[in-house]
Amino acid sequence: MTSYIRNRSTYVWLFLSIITVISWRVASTHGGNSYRADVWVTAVVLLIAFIKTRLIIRNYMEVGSAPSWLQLTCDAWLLCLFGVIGCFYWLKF
Amino acid sequence: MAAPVHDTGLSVANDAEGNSKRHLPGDANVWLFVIGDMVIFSCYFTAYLFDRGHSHELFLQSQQHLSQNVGVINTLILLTSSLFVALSIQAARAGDLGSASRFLTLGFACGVGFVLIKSYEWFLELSSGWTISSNAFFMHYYMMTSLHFFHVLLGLVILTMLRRELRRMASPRLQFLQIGATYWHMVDFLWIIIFALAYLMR
Amino acid sequence: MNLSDQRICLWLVPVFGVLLVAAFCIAGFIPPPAPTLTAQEVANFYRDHIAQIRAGMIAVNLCGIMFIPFFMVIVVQMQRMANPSRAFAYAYLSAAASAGSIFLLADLAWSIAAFRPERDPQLIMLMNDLAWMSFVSPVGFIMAQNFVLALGIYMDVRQNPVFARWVGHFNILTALLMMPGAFALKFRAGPLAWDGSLAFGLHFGTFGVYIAVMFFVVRSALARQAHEEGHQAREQGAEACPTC
Amino acid sequence: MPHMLTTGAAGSAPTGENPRAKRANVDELICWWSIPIFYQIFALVFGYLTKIMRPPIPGPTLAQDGIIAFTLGNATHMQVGTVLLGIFLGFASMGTGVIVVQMRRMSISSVLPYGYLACGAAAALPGCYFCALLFSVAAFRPDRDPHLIALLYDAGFAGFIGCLGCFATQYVVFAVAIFLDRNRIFPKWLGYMTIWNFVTELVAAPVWIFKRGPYAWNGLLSFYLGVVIFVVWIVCVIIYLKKAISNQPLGEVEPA
Repeated sequence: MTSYIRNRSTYVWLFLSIITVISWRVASTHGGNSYRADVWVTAVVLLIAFIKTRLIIRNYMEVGSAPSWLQLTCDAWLLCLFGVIGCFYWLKF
Repeated sequence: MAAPVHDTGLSVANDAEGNSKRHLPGDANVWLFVIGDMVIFSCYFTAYLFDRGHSHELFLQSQQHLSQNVGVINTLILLTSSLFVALSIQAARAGDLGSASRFLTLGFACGVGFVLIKSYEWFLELSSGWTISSNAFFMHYYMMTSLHFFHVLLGLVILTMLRRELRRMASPRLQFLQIGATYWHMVDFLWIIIFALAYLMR
Repeated sequence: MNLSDQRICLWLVPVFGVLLVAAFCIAGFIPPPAPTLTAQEVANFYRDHIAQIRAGMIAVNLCGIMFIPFFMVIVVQMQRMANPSRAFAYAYLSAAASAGSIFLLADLAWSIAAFRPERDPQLIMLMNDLAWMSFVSPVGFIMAQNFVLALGIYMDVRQNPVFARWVGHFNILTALLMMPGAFALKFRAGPLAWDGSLAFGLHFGTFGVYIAVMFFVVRSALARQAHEEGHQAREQGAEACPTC
Repeated sequence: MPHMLTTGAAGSAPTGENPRAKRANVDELICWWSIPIFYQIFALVFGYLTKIMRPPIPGPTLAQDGIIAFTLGNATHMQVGTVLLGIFLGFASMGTGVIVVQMRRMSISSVLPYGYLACGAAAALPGCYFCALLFSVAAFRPDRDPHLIALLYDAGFAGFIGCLGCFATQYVVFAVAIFLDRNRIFPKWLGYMTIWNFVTELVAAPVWIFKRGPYAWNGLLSFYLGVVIFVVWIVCVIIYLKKAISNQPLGEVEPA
């Protein structure tokens, strides 16, 4: 069982966990009164979410080795979703 | 949209031998479902962002009442669960059904942990008076998280079925395992997006 | 196969049919209170007949759905037909169950109106409207039942059909005669209002005749089934005996 | 046990007295045709005549005079629509009938087909007819107390969009049947699409809570998204039901 753990999936998990903690630290409230609109925090958080989602799709869901139509569809969806999220976030100003 | 799905749906049954380099994980049917579900969730996310744009301050104020610490713990738990399920598929592919089943059990346990923590988090929020009709933010928050919660519960049922397949069947169908794993990873990354949108973004 | 279950369900019809008609008469609903009454008149009607209406509606609630077992006998007979599939039988079952639920809605609305006759007359009239409309106008379910039964009869290719072909014609005819009931939603007076000669008289008169005729039709179908199966049992018995 | 079905040609018909017709499944085809026809009438009634489902849908925050205008300004159409629905709603059961026949051909027991049948029968009143009936009751007497008309308006809309249980259960039953079936009566992806439908029913659940926004009864997510997915789903069901009927061997005897 342990032989499977030294594996690409585990390194991906390690990376995902680290950037999860990073996004949490970036967005966390030191002292509790810093809940203001912050474009940079949002940008970092959304970028990390994008990276994480794409890593899961490419590695865990094995889209990286899937036919190209599936790769294109997933990437198109990701770009559309995060594009729309970004647009809605910035356009409201 | 349906045409490629229909043709490729049954032709990838022999990926256990690994003779095709570019294989479709699971089958085309589950991918139609996953992509459709992704699009449906995108609608919820877009609606959330749209309302957020109209009452930004309210959303920022309300976000303070969520616990980021609980959120990050749940994210890590689901990530770990995804890892175990991915490892389980790799073990099953290598023919090591015992390890595959054990990894699946660990993944299942993490899923149960998510359910418990999420329920506890809801309990805390509800008992401090934040309900689904408190304001627009909590409406979106409860709707998104409860729909995701339903997906997690469905995923736990599916993981149970996968484990049964590994334990009971003489030659488990790898394709069936992959279908379940694909669904579970989707549940994982949908939570990651919810975590970013509801807990973290400003 | 023992046919006692079907016979019991069949004989529920005359018993509860008579009780149902009696219950409506007791409640004072034949003829119905006119849709042209004012709210105060409707409230007065309920106040003056309160005991009868309550008793009648309790009886209707208990007796009305007793027709469902009879419809299920027809479903079983439809499954005996040599149709390509059982689609019509399932459709008949579904339509009959829906019709039962809508019938109960009407009964509940009458009973609610009669629960507190001292309530605001507007509210009593609202419940009275809801009851009569849901009683008279959803004719589509019994129509659908009759149509699929007729289609099943026409497509039955057995040598000894379960039902004679005229039963099919009769079902289509009665379905069309009951159709005017649907218009009771639209008209407050005249033959198509809920107390009118077409929407009420023709509709429920046809329904009564239909149930009575179908009672005898189903009874003779059961007799034929008993005869056929007795015949088969004897044949099988004759085949089985020499071997044992 | 993938081969539960027998064909009449195998000599299983009892004593030759009851030969299943050796011709096209005419009854199933008639029932199949009833589905598109019923949904045409449904669209006519709810989309055009009663205007209950015609965008933009009036919402829960509509003012009193708006409610009066919606229910009474459109009274004749509303009543004609409900009359049509009263006549034709029963024929929706024919569609249920043929779907149940096809589900009975699957390599599963009768539990799920009968569940589908019962849910369909239960749904007719609360999920469809009740709404139109309430609006017709409102339209019946223009001189009724406006508060009561508002009550009927709320009950009509919220009941129509918010009556989920029958449909959600029906979708689950249908999806599970497709997933378990090994006779491949319907394609697997149709089962997954049915799960989407189930999810949209869940999304429509909070119409009982929200008066405005995307989850109100006229909301983008609870109504429009659900309608779009339902339309896609029903078109696929109609197409693949036809294929299933065509693929059915003639003279196949349904298990008892």
